[in-house]
Amino acid sequence: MNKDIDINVEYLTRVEGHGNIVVNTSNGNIETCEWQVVEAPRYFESLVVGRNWKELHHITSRICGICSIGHTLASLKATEDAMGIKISKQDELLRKLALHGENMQSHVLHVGYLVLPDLMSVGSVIPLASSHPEEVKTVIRLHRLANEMSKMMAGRTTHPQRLIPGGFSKIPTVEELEDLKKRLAASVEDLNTVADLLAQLAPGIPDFTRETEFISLKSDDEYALYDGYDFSSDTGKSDVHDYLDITNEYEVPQSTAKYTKNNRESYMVGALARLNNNYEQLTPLAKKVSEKLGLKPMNFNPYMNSVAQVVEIVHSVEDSIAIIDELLDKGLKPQKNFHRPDVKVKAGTGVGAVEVPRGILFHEYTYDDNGVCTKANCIIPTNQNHANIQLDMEKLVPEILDKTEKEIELTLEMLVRAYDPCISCSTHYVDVKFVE
Amino acid sequence: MKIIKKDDLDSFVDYLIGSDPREVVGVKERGSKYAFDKLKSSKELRLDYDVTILPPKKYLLPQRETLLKFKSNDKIKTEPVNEVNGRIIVGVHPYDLIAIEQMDRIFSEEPEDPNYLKKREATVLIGVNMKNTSERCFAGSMKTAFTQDGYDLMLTDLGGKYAVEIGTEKGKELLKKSGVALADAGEEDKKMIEEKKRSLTFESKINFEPSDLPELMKSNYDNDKFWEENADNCYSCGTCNLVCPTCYCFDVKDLMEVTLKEGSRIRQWDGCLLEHFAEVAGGENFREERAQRYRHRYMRKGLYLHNRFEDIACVGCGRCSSQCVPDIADPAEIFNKLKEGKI
Amino acid sequence: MNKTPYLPEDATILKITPMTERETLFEIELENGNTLGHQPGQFVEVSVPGVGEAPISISSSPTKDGNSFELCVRAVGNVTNILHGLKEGDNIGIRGPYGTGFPVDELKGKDVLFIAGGLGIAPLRSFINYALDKRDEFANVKILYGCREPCELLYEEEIDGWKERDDIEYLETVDRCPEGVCWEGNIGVITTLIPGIDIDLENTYAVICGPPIMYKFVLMELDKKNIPDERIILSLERHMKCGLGKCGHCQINGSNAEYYVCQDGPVFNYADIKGFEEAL
Amino acid sequence: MKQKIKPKVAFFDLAGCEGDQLQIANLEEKILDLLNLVEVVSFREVMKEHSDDYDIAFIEGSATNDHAEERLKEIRKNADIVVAIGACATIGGVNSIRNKQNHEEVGERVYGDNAELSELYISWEKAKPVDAVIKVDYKIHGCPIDRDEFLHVVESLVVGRVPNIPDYPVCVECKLNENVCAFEREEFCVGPVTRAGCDACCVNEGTRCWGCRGLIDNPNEEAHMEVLEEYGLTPEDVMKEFDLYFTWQKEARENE
Ligand SMILES: Cc1cc2nc3c(=O)[nH]c(=O)nc-3n(C[C@H](O)[C@H](O)[C@H](O)COP(=O)(O)OP(=O)(O)OC[C@H]3O[C@@H](n4cnc5c(N)ncnc54)[C@H](O)[C@@H]3O)c2cc1C
Ligand code: SF4
Ligand code: SF4
Ligand code: SF4
Repeated sequence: MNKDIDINVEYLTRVEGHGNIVVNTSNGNIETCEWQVVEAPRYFESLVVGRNWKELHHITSRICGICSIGHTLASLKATEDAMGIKISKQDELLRKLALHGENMQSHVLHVGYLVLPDLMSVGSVIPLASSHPEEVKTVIRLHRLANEMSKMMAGRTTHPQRLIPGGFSKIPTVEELEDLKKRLAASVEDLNTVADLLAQLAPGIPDFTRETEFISLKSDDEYALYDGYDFSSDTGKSDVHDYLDITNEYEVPQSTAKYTKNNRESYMVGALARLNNNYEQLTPLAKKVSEKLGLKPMNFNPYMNSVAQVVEIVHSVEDSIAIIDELLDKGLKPQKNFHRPDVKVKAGTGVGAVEVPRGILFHEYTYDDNGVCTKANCIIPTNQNHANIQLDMEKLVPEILDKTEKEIELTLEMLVRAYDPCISCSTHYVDVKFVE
Repeated sequence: MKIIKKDDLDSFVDYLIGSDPREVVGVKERGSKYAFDKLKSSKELRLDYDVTILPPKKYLLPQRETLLKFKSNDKIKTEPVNEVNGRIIVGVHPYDLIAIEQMDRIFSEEPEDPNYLKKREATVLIGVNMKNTSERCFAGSMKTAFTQDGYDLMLTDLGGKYAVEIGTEKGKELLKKSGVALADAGEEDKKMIEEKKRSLTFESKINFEPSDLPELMKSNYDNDKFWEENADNCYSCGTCNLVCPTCYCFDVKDLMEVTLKEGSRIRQWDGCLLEHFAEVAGGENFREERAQRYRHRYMRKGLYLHNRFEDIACVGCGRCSSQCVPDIADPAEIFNKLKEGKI
Repeated sequence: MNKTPYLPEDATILKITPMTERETLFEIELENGNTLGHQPGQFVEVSVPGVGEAPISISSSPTKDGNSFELCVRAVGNVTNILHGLKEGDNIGIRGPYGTGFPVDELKGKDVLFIAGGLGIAPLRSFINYALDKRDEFANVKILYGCREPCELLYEEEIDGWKERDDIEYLETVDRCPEGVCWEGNIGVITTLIPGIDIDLENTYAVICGPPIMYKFVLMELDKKNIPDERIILSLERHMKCGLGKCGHCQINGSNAEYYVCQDGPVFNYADIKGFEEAL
Repeated sequence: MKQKIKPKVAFFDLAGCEGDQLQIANLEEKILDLLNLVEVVSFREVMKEHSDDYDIAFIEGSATNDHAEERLKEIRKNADIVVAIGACATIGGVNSIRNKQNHEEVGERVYGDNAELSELYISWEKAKPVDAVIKVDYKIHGCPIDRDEFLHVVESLVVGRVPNIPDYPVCVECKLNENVCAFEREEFCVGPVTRAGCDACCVNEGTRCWGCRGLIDNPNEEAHMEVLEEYGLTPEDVMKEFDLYFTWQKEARENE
């Protein structure tokens, strides 16, 4: 048993944004055990006030570079909800493809570039480029495909352009979609390679569980990503407009910032939450991969989030192929370039909820008669996970005190990384401090 | 002169698309405008267009073009590049044909520019007389609404059928090889063409003979007040240069791959309205003021190229005026104002 | 592929002679062994693959021994800076020679007054050395050379030779001399040298090259001396990209005519461009 | 061109969305070429190792608090060349929209009116680009940066030349791509005063130029404001068009 440990990870690496891990024990007693978020605030909810409805998605896309398509979609849905704008079925399918593209891109980046080095005991993907060139090239190929798909759907890989209120300014051609489908189908081999590699490395995934609540979108028709109702593994179904009842930002005595909680002290969002809640709706191949990797609902090991991401990559590939088939079967309705959907501007409040790579995301806007935003609220997945990370750490640290300080540090880093936190995303900051 | 039925013209175009090894491009819709683009079917072709965003010069002097390629192992090897694609361009209006003839003169002047000339040789130009004119077009008064040469074939829409004038052997061959049905034009048809030509109207015009332009420009070179007033809202964005069928200035720059093993020297369209166009090392800029650059462009259109080639280097297409956002680039307006001595 | 005027010829740097902090003299030879075949006053496009091209005047006289030629380059930007980092034996590309040279034949038998400001000595030197090599083809030769500071004087050793010759007149000046620098010559801008020289009004040509600002003042002084415009020759620098009269950058215009400096120049007769707002 | 040195490079981030660093990950196979050209010694987003010994520092994000200022000064001390990457770092990005808002209200909108913030979150009233705090040698503009331009800058620095960053407006590239101008589609656009180099990517995709690469060195702002009004914007809306990305630049230029 370790008597005194002093872990102070300033600016945890290989995560998006800035967070610190601080753990101190003295004589085997835990004195500090903190997940601190030290990101400089960017005030998005204020930036958009006074801005025009046509710009909101452009601005809020900048909340996060990695899930900018997700933020754009949540933003568009909120604006469309507020003004009563309906989009066509075709546009909805195209948006789903855009979201799949981003989901794949983000998950490949996370698992392939950020998590893999831990499982292979190196500091980054850079040395792997020479020690495991084939594996790295496979990851790069998948990442490129996902990016090219995002670009095809959204116009750019990061901070999309084609996605606009009411639909699209430009849509892909039939040829482009056919080509994409072929490339997606051809990527299955690469996906299997990654799944096999992960299966091999699985023993390195820490065996830790803590029961918690999982929250995600859910839909009766599909594995919910673009649309659905709110769902909690504890309390069940609710309307997205009532998201505040779920997120319940509240203040805690030991912190000046806010927590989110629903039924328990904390809840988890993200790939594992989605998989736990919607497992049955995964595509066949995704289910098979999930089984192969030993992931079945309900799974309470947060480290398995990275595994769930791999399953979701497979799901996104398969589901994208199905969506493209549906689009082509129906016959892609052409649209002139530089298209601008008809939008009747009116006052109102709307909510947009989308599953982005890191979990459920909410945007809510209020507009005045001129379509100028008067109020906004954005609740980001990573924010919703902070409390869960903190509680995980509190349960985990006592269980691993017999390890070396280095091992403890790595295990904690891996825990936070498994959540794939996107801290610079966080618009509301949580400053968690626990002293035992 | 021959006559071809509308349907036969379509099959002729489809035949070219399907059987000719060359790329077939023509005028297609782009948003609410028109642009020359690769044709997949005659259905896409819009011979009734008013004006395209860019002139067909983009096929002869591409926006960006590689001149040289570098390869290096220990010693750098430099190779010339000239990507010549045989191309059939369908639907070129007369003013653009005239502009291409001007370009031909510039690039064939010694020392010849093979990158242009080789592309030009490999190009077939199928012209079409204007059916609709754009709001800002003043080709009528520039004497560029019709042309007798510069095309391989020339079409005129006669409603349900087209008149075809054969300009070159190349054009004749093309028709023959396709086996498309042609009839000889009768007196009726010829009259109808004249009628169509006569009825073509232009909303914009210059109020004097274009041949007076060089003198007019010369006498207004020092009209500083005029140039300054009119250039006040100029963004120096070069749009008026870039969209012009007779502007040909270019920049040359080198690009290198991150491997440092390969690179290229490219040329890219440039514009004399851009701020740094005439700047030399040390920061001296010989046309530093907006008004100087603005004047330079009109001088080039009306005077300088006339001195060099006897061309009036504005063919009246109206592209610059319709695409200049502050709307200060209309040659017809500027020329008329100068003529009337207004500011 | 057919010949294209955009393709540089391979050339080798034979010798590098640093001259001042910013200027270096490069002796260059074409790899095909040919001489460049230039006229004094012409220029070449120096190509560094991956970086770009720069027009540089040929600084050596065609009468120089051997096949090589010399360029005097000031490091001011990309191409010129990279050139300064090259070593003897390195390869570069050369296109040219381009442009009109000095009207050497027209000046035969005449008095020639060379006026060089700063780097302007580089193109003039090709003519000066030509005239010195064929001294009997020209009447009086006078050279005025000015720089900002003594440390900027170029071709010092060679100029020592000029100073010793009694068949030419050589005068130099600096705008200023920083303290502690030993300088016995004239101090003052180059125009201060002009009033003192004798000029045979019937027979003298002035040949000028220097920074843009210099022309204005030198021309004023020459005007005072009553040298007719037709007998003033000058060399201009403009932004140029192709050297072939196509890219349009180097065009200069007046109300009567316009020129492409790369083809119609860089050497001009003052009478042809006098009054051109864009020329001087 | 030959490589002179294999410089050590480090990446840093301040307040931003990390979209620019993502563009580097998005270089895909070219990352491997890049790694031949430079030695990455610090890149928190992708690697655990860190070193303070670097030649070139790439900085993403805006400076918004004292802590950022300290870090920047430290980076400037360590690096020979500092490169700001992305709109937040080069011109303040969307972060600087708030520079014109009332700072107290800004805090209230996000945290509610009775929020008492911990020290970590105390932010300057204004979000600043990097060059408002330390000297910056080069800027790679854009939101996000263009991957090819990033490579071009790295390659240029390695061979020792000045990168070629355009100083002409986006309209140039927009025309080269033969787009239908936003103004002909009843849209507004700040392309005429915005620095090109993005290949007009937003207009190409059917929208408009928002201004993320910042104002060119000598924009004709008055003309553009006049034109926007002629096209039907109120003077207030015209200001907003310019505030989306130009707030910091405009303020800095006015103070010059
Ligand atoms: C006919 C002629 C003869 C010359 N002779 C000499 C000489 O003998 N010795 C000498 O040192 N210099 C000479 N110059 C100047 C020399 O060409 C420039 O200094 C050089 O092109 C700068 O190139 P760079 O790549 O180093 O600079 P860059 O990095 O390209 O440019 C720096 C600045 O120069 C401008 N510039 C770019 N290209 C050119 C260009 N082609 N011409 C002028 N300015 C340009 C740019 O706008 C920029 O402002 C001559 C120029 C001309 C036109
Ligand atoms: S005249 Fe018009 S189009 Fe031309 S540079 Fe000026 S603003 Fe641009
Ligand atoms: S100057 Fe304008 S009207 Fe004249 S040819 Fe050029 S683009 Fe057409
Ligand atoms: S869309 Fe914008 S960038 Fe493009 S030409 Fe028009 S004003 Fe310029």
